[in-house]
Amino acid sequence: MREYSEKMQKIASDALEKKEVSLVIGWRKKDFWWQSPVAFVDDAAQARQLVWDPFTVNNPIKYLLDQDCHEKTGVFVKGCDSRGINRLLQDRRLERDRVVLYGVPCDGKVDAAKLKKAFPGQKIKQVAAAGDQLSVTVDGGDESVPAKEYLLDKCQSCRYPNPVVYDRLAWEEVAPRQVSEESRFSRVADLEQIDVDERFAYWSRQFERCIRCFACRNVCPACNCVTCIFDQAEPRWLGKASDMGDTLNYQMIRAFHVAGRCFECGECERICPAGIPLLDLHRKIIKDLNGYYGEYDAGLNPEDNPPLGIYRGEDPAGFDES
Amino acid sequence: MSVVKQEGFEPLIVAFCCNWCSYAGADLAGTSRMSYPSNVRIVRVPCSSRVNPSFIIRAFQRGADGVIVAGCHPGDCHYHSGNFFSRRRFTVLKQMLEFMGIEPERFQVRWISGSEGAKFASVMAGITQDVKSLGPNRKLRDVR
Amino acid sequence: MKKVAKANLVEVWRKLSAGAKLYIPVDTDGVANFLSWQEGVAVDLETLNTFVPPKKFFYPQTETILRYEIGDELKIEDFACQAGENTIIFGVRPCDVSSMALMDRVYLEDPVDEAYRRRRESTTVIALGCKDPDETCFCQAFDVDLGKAPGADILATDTGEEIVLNAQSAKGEELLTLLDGLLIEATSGDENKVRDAQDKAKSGYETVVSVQGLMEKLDGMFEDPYWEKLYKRCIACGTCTFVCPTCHCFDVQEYPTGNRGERIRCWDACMFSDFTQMAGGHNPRPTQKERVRQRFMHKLNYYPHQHGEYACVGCGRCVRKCPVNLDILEVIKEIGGGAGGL
Amino acid sequence: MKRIGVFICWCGSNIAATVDIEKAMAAARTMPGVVHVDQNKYTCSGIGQAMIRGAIKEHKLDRVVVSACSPRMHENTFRKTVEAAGLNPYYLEIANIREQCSWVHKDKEAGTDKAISLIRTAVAKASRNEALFATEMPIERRALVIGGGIAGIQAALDIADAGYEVDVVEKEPSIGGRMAQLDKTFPTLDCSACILTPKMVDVSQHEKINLITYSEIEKVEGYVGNFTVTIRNKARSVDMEKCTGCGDCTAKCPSKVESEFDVGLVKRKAIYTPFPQAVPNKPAIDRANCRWFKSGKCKVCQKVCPADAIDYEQEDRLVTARYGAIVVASGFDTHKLDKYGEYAYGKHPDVITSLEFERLLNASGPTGGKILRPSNGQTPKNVAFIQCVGSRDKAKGNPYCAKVCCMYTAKHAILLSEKIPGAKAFVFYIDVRTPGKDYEEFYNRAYEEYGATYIKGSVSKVFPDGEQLIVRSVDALSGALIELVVDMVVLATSVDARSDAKELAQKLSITTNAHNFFNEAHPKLRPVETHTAGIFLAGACQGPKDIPETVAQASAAAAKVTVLLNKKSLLSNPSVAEVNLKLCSGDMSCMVVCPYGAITEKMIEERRGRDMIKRRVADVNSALCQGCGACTVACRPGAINLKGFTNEQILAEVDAICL
Repeated sequence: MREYSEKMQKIASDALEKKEVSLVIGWRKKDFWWQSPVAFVDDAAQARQLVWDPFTVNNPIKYLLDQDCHEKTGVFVKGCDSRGINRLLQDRRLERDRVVLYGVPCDGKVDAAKLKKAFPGQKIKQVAAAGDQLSVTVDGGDESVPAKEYLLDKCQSCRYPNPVVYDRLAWEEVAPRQVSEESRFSRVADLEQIDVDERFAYWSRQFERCIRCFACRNVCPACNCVTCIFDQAEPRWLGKASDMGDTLNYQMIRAFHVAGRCFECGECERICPAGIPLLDLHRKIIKDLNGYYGEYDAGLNPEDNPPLGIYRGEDPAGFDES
Repeated sequence: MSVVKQEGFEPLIVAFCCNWCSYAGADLAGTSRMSYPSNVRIVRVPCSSRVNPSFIIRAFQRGADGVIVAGCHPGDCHYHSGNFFSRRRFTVLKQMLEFMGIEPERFQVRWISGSEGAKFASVMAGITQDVKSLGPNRKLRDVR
Repeated sequence: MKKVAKANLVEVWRKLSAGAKLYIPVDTDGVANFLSWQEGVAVDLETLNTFVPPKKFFYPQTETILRYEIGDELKIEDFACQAGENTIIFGVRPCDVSSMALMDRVYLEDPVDEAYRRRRESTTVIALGCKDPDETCFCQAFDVDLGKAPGADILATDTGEEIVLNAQSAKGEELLTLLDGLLIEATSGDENKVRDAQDKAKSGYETVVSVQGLMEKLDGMFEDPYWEKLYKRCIACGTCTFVCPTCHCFDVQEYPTGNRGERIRCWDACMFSDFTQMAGGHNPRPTQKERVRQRFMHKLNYYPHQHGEYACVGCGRCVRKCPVNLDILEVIKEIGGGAGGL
Repeated sequence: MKRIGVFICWCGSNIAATVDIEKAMAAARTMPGVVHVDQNKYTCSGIGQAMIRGAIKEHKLDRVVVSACSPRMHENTFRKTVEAAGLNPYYLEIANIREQCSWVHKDKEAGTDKAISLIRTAVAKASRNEALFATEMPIERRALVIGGGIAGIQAALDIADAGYEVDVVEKEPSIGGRMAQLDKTFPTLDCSACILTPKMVDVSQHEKINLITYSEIEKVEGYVGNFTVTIRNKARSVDMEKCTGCGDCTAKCPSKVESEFDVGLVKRKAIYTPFPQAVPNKPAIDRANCRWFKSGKCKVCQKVCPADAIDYEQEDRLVTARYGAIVVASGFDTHKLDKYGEYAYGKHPDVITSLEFERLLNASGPTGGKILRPSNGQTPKNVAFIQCVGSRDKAKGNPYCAKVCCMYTAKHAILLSEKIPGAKAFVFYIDVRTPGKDYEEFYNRAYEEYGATYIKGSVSKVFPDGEQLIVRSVDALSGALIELVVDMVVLATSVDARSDAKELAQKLSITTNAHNFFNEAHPKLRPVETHTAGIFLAGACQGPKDIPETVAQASAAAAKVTVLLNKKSLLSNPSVAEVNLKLCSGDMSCMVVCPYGAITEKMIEERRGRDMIKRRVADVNSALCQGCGACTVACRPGAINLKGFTNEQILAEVDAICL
């Protein structure tokens, strides 16, 4: 772990010293073992705070939207983050020449909750990665557990662990994980099986918990509008009251807005404070788009148009065309 | 939440019709005196591609029991390509609504040309009957 | 002081729910929330804090204030006086109990919020002392004793096999007598167990911070560059404010339906871009920086100046839930206390 | 708050019969913003419109809702009405309580409730209507005529005579179309060629008409007054400048193929002019059948051509030109008979179609105008004519009546006995339909003067009997089974739309009916216009027609075109997209879905916090925008809106409906 962090620190301090960039966005460590928030480094001296550890999961790319004051910004990108870069490029919300991308191949981040469950009654003090193991420091001393069992769900189904766009790689690429279509869409398929009323019961149980904090939208790289439609007062597209109707309106329209643009980074689901399985909704749409209009992976090529921005005369339809 | 069929329940159907085909079809049904249930309320739009999914969800929230979007047949769009985009958009929306647990009959999309007055009447009779047997929309409706 | 075997708690809940609306921490899909008790619900008394704080019982996220109808004359139906059914909340943590006092200062001091008052008065609060604080708990900084909850009508303490119930108000006494048949008289031994549990809990703090003099220190910091640095990470979601037991900002919305309509009050969040946005489009807090500053200044400076007490109880919800790990604990640590004063 | 006036029309009893006008008025009075409600027997009448204008002044109305017939009927009428009273025409909204209410709902209570709901919806929209202003657009004073048949020829001549440039695009090597294939024409029996050929020559010589033969429409862009059309000049392999039309090449060409013009009755060469009077009278090489293009050997035509006009290297050329108006006159196809095996067509050479019979009659045809049995070249004595072959046949043909068959069959019967004294015509018919000036009389002559026998009954089978054919049928009047021995059978084949009509319609973005005939804008009131402004219809491409009707419609279309090209300028449709710069994120997803290339990007300067920043936003060219609104849905933040159908308006309508 440490040498990885050092590589990042060197890249950052060099870039800042050479004035290649005036800001570097990476990750640092905070109070608790599971906290590795995004860090903004604007002078070489502070580069030392940058870290790479099992919890550097936050996607830094959305912060690039407000860096007009910086001529050039350097940013460390994992596989998912790099697809976020392509997302912003395709959405014309980022000029490629204003960022320098430091690719950080990633074999998955750890789910603190899963880890806590594994050590009931014990207090975890520190967690470090050692190869494919995690060394967990608890009151009783150090214990070693296999990392892949404690990865975040979104990382377990990640198909692009290596950056798809970057200016330089911080370290060698990792072996891409094989994710079968079945496993990728299994939760969606299961839901598709059950009766429509049961399905509604399921979703309303989930969305009963939604507090409409908009964290899922604000963290989403595909939600990058200057002013979101849901924040507008005239016309008011979305009631501010947290009724089920409005909650479903928000979640469905947001899903529609990112349809064909969502690249499954899964941040919405990861950070949802209410633990709502939001990725299933987005994956459902991806599954349908692939089925109807051909396989498409968003966030790979900023040049092409998303599936809802194009058509073919002979397209099939999901409704009665007779 | 299973919906109990209500006796004497008359559903409210909101129909978004493109001006050039389906709205003309509705007019033709009128001039040909082809009667269909009075449950249907038409919103006139220039093209099916003007119909924002937000309008549809809004209709359900405000108490519509069924919503239908009707446009020109693919290839006949007055604006060349509008309904080609509609086809993709509403395919996604329709599957999503069903995935969220909304009965598929509640949201329908049909292509009805200006010369298909009879089709317009039968399609509207159809969705009215479908939704009638489903009962009122209680899933997306605002509780106010 | 009474007690009941954990195994028999369900009897207690059954009895309570017969005479009132009983709410209790319930686990749905791994998330604990206060939900109304029904036979067979997955009651969760282990999780320290419910996701949504109990403020929702007195100050719901969304409530209709009034209904109006424009006819020949204007008809208005006021909802405030309809609020307040007999309610019991079981298992409120001490930090959340003390948050109620903070909310009362906002809504019960003149002008009194009628709906809030009715709900508050018709509710009986049964606190549940904490056994073992989480690393994110820092209630001690705000003089909350995690084993005790003076503001509650009844304090429940987990002594292992049993739950000891101690009435702390007339309302509490009443409830215990109602439960008579189901409860056993607690012994002095039980009292010791309770004391031990409380002491053990106290010793479990991992995070110890002081807010001594923090308010005064912040007095001069409105224009401090600190906020510039701090806000950058914020993604402007409402999580921290909505899960906070003391955040109390609301927005008033209209729901017009032709000649009729409703006026609704719903939680607002100072983190939202449209917070304090005026009709004309002007916003005194134009960027996220002002909004983030507002949140922390409100809790640690404005409110204490007004009420002589910090508007935080250290429950740690925001620390656990913030998607980008930007929380009040960080601010308290970084700004740190000063000498004397609050 | 707006001051809205609601005017409810009885439309005589059309509306009042199903809608309780009093009740609707009472309801309208309670609707938000409504300050005045009135009713009228016929609101579209002078009195009705005067009432509206008066009320606008008297009650200071700033929005008007007319509850009457479809906006497609009278929206413009009432827009003019409110404009005359000093309001912006787009302050008007129409509640369609006739076509979409009173005419389709029998029950008065339900009808009234729905009418009230429709009015409430219109009021809700009207209160959000904003003033819209049309902008002036220039007009390209040049017309395109698609099709060089009689319809196209007539339209082209009329437009050109009015002083405007006309391009005529014909996909065959020569103009002339179907009429050129005909022998005589009913009901006057004057010879088709004699009246058509002069017109063909006029067209070719008219200084304002430019013939573009052997060419097809590739692409149509733009809008009324400003169409940009791409035309494919198919490689003719003959240099039109050099060619003198001497015909040596055709004479010497070794490869023979069935002649389209003579409907397969004779062969033509691979290098050919379709018929003797062709215009231009210069050949084209049919590459599919040319020996040189197939096998790389031959070049005979090049060798014999005195003018060195043969050019094998020629390629298709795409030329684009701008036009203000387009007349579609692409004609018809005859019905395919593959589903009619019972008539033995294709199985027995003496069973022929009516068009083939026309060629036999024609002096320039394969038999030099003699009616001879294809099987043995002998003169037929008895000829059966079977009508409605492929017409009025829901089962396997066209449900509609092809309209011309009854008359041309009568003509055929007459010409038969004129050309072959003593020959007898037997006509099997379902009904004989002869609407039209002198038509019934003409038909009468067929059996009165020329002794044609008309038998009401459909033919079940035609089968050979030695040298001859037996036609089996039932006399519908007597019920008797008939087995008639004849020498020849002529099938009155139905009229179809062109096989490529659908394709052309899509290029022009005009609509077709179920049978691929092009739709007119209104069956009665706008019979030669299409729904696409600036595109007009002439002839059988809109539906089966005879020559007089075709010529009449062609001239009507020409008149419409000249009216259009006469205008100084055009007013653009003001219902176009507009961008709210504050909301626009500049991701340009609107641009991607715009079919007119009306959206481009531009940079703006803007204050963010302390500093000024540059950012990209979308920009709409209101002259190019046609107002479909596809962009408004592609735009996630709702920054691009459609005037006249704004998000605010549609949401208000939805809310009002759902009250």
